[in-house]
Amino acid sequence: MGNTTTLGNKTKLKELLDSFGLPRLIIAGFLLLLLIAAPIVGLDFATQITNIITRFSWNAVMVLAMVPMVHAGCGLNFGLPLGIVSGLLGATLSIELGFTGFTSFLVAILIATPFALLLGGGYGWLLNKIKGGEMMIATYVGFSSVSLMCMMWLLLPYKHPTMVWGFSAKGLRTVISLEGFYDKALANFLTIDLKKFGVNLVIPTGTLLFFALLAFLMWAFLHTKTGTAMTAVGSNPAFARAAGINVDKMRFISVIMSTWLGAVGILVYEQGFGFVQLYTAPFWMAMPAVAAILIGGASVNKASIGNVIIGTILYQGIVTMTPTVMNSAFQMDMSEVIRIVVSNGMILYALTRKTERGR
Amino acid sequence: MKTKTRSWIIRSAFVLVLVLLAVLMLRIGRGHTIYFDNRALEYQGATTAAPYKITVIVNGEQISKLYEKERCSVTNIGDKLELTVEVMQQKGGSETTSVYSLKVPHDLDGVIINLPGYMAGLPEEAYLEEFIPAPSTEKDDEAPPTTDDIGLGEV
Amino acid sequence: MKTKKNFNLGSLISANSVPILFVIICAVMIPLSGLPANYLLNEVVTRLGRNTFLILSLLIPIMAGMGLNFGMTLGAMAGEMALIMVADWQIWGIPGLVLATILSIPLSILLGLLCGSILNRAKGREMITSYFIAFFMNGVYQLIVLYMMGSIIPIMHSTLKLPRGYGIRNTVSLLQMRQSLDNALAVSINGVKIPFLTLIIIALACLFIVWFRRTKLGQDMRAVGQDMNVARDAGIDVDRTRLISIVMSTVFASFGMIIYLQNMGNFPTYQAHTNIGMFCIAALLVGGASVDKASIRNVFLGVILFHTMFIVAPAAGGKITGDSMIGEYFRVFMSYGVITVALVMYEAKKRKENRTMGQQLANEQKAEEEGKTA
Amino acid sequence: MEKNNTPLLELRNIQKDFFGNQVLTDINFTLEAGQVLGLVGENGAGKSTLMKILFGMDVIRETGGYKGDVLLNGEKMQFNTPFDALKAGIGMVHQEFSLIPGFTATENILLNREPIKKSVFSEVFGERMDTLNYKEMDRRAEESIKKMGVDIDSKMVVSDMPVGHKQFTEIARELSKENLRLLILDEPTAVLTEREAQALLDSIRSMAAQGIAVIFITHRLQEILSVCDKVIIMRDGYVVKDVPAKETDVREITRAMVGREVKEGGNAAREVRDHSDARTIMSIRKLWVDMPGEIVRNVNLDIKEGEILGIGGLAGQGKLGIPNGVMGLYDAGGTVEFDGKAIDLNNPRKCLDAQLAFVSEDRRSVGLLLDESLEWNVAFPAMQIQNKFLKKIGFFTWRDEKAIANVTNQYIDELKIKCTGSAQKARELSGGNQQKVCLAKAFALEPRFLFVSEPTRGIDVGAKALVLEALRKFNRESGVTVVMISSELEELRMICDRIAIVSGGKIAGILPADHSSEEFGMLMVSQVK
Repeated sequence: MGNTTTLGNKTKLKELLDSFGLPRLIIAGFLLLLLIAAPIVGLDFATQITNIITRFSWNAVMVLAMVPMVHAGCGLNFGLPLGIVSGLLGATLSIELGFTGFTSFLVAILIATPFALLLGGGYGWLLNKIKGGEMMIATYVGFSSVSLMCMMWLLLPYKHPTMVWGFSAKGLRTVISLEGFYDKALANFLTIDLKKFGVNLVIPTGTLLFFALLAFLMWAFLHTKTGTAMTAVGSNPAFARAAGINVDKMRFISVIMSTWLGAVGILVYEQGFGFVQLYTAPFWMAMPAVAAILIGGASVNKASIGNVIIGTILYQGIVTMTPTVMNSAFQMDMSEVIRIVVSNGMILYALTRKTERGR
Repeated sequence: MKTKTRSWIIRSAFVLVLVLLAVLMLRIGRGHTIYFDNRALEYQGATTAAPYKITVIVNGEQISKLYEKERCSVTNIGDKLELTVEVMQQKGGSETTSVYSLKVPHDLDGVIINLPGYMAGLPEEAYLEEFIPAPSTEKDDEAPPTTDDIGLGEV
Repeated sequence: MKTKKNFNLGSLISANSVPILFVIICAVMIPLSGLPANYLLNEVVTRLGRNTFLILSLLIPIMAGMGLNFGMTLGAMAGEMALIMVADWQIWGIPGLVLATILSIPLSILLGLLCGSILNRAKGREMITSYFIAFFMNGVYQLIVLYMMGSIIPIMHSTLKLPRGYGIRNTVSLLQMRQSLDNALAVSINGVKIPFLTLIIIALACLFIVWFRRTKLGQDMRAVGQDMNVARDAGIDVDRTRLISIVMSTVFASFGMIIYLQNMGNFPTYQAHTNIGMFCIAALLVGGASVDKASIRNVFLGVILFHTMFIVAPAAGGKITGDSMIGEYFRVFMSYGVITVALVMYEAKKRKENRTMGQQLANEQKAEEEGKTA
Repeated sequence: MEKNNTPLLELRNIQKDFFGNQVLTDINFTLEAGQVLGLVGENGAGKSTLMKILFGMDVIRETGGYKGDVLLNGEKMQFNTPFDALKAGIGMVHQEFSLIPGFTATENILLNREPIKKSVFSEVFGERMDTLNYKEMDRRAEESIKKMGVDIDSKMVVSDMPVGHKQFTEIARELSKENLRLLILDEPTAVLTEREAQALLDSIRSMAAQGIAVIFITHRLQEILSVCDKVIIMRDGYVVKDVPAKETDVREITRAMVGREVKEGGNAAREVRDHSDARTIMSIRKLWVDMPGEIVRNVNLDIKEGEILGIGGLAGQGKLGIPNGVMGLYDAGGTVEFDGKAIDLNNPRKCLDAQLAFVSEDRRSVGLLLDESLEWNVAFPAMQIQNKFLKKIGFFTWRDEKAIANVTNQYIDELKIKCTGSAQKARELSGGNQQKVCLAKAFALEPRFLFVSEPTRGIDVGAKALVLEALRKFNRESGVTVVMISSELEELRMICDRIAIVSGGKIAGILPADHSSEEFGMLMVSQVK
């Protein structure tokens, strides 16, 4: 666990088992079952692994964006769409300004940053006003911002021909292809492709490295003085206050960090996916991220980098494996139902778990 | 204790009433599509000829005027319906009006009634035939649902 | 003493800021949209009949202090499942609706019990929890309707089933039930169709709620809603009371959904319920309700204002920007926005109350202290 | 029903312990119908435990029940829940209001006992679907208000009421229970104005005249004398005195309350040092603190460098408000000077920067990070305030895990904290060891001035001695000024040089620790609010 210090090996193991919990065990078992079943029903194992790794690399940063706010006790960041909106602004403006290739990715991050700071700042200020009711309000702040941006995408004076509707030459398209811009900008860096050797394994090393960099920075931050203070605020705000910490400031910082990571997260997702999805697409992007970190073993006020990695692998593993395996096995695709039940069931489990610091 | 049994009885009675109401609705609410044919019917060797024109009136509402070999349909809630027919045997002939109380088998969704056979008082097996819709050849493009934009849309 | 002082215009406006805002929005957009008054009136009346019952189902959990019941979606699902069965059995018209209503009762009670008992484990987080219960149950609903109906639950008519032989099609037609309730006893005044029977049913539901407030259970719910601990100390079974309030809400919602769908005449099997809770809650809030207080007045005012906005927004948006999509996004934004604002105001109020209490005490002491030192 | 010569209530040999900690020993007394009994004693004397037994509170059953018999009208009673007690005719008005804020007085008085009218629906859906009989409710509420003898508006909503009316609403609720025979009032006058208190005393009299027995718990001794028939004084779980009110006075009661037979030589053996020549290190002027339940009003206090000052007083009188206010945890006003410099109030950081430290009385919610390791708990404030236990590698300033572990282990040894290691979570420790961690946290700050609030609350005897010894050692060896707040006077007398007694939110007096308990006792009850 990244947030606690050198635990004895024994307690660490016990703690890991304790915190693992039954639902997680079931989900991990289910994924294992799918992995075992895959070759049996005639699927290529390596392809499946490639799929999981690819999906992991797309989503991991957005899951990482949950960490700061959970640490500071702001709960699960259902307001992730706010960060995503910042990222989308960065993406579209970068293209509008005529950047291409890898540069367009960097510029997108650069442009998204001030938006993330601004929106995250306002969001953080708001969340400090309504302590205790964060999650519900975060959800609706996210929704409101996305629906507001729906209007903006139509109204803002974008001109770039690849982005606007062809016939009216105004208003952005719902889906914008990133070909020629930053499609696979990270994924193509140092890609390991074993197809030559007859194994269908492709690893997007660049994306994974990028995530590793961000995860390391997050881990490092949590080990600094400020990071320690943030964790303490999440663990017990009254204690932190008595120890002279400005609780509101810590929460504020955490919200900005989460929002910025959300913005970067969507850009990483897009470079892997190859398309920018606008309008209503960001509505439901928070849910998979929230579900993933909870599956990884986080609770409403505790989360670590380990939770992010394990959770994203488990969640994306199930999401990518179930349709293919089930289709090959039973000619019946129940993956949608499984996805809904697993992710929302996980969130419900986290919400109904008795926390010591219940309101 | 006494009040407990009492309330238990009342509650079961209430549930029973609901169940009975449901059963009643199952009886009276059964919908049928009824097709009326005006064509000659052969039954046990005898042929009942079709008249020139039949005016079909169901529950006081005129449905159609059937010339020979024509068919019309009507939907009806419930198994019984009041059928009024005005029959014109020959072109330009006089009309005779008769009223029947038609009963449709409860289990059938759609039935075809051969009117000449029915009017001739033949047994049910003669004039009544289940309507089996042709296996849908149309593709799976359904009519889009009517919406009021509320509760629909993005998932 | 406090209430008397607050009785001035300023506080009246601030207390009703949301409805006033919507009145202004409507007042601006109606002329802009250029829609004929008759059409508008007809639409509003139709929607009044269609939606009011659903929104009424939200009142009881608010009374019991459980906030906005996003779990009303569960009731909507129960109503839909009942309607699917009835449509398959070919029970038409009002008898079909009555049968669906009866069928939906056990279903919605079951779902309500589930929802209520989960919410009892998440006290203080009811809203977000009920929100996710709705999502979770959507998965279960899909499991039943998309996989079990036609395979385990018998479905006779192939018109309802997907071509693969099981699962319900994306649209369920209620052609033979369409507006059978609305058309019974309907009166047309100046081309505005008034669905009299539906309105009578709504009025009965309102009467029930008014009466219910005066029952022992209603009193207990109000007590539980205001202070769970005091209610528990007084011997009220808090968890059971809360459970009943959710069950009642779910049953009400299933009735409401049946009324809603008979008006529509068909429904998208897998989407009809997904946002219904959200829009009902938005409408209630537009009517001036808050998370802890809502009345029948709020319901009607909310339905009228919210739906007026909904009807005129695309046309008005089209007139202003030349793109009717703007109006459509605008009304979605307003729906989410009004919920956000209501939630923020509720939480902020809760915190402010605590603060002012402290401030008042401090001032009292200060005054006393000054009096003594002087 | 009532037999002659059997008292309404009789307690026989009541004993109760909480996990081996004896809190009530051999309680015996009787109470006749129509009598008013005054029950006094310091906090922790066992009054509230006794009342909990009488009222059948869950906590008694959950902690293993009690020994001895409670007899009501000569019949042995066993209450498993408060509702059993209510059924038997015992009513209790607790210190905290138990009222629904949005309900009227009438609705509160009859809460969950509303008269009902049958309705058709109740036949099917159960009797909770009966409607309320508002007329009958009004009648009954008025009746019980009349019984009480104090006029309150039965239509007024509780949240609009002044505090006194809330109290009367609670009493009216008990009176509206028809079979009420015994009413327990737990410090009912604490929140009332003088006039309201007088009205309450009158109504107690009139209730008694109607044959209701009343147990009246208060710290205002004058009230006891004016209204009670007999007085029972408890101390350390014993009934030390049981006399008719006419035959005693305030002084005697006070002595019985706090007085202890000097049997152990412990007190005399220790040195009480005089610091009157030392310079004043902290001077508090006109301090008010808005700490709910512990309000402080206009406190002036000078603390000498190097001394151990005790602050004592009864619960709810404001002694806890003083450190919490000075350290900025609750809204406060006035001026506090430390070492000649003024300190900002309402800003914990400023106090910590000035090398003040505070061990909170609320260990679990303020004192500790329950879900974190001991290392974090010990090192956190020192790291945040004084930049200790940090090291710079590259661009980052990291936590110095090694230094943190070292300092934690040092305190684990020094304070004999029982744990599996410095990485154990604070939640898993016992109360006494948690308290030691709180002390270690304060010591790690190396403060010049230390507030310790209720350091021995809820910990066992062995740990108590260790904690007190650690504090004394800290003071004597490092010369740090210590202000210790405690409800236990004896504890303060054991360790402190001077003791200030807080009463009614103010300092009632400051005496050297070797003065007699009785003198402190008089101060405690002097200005009780």
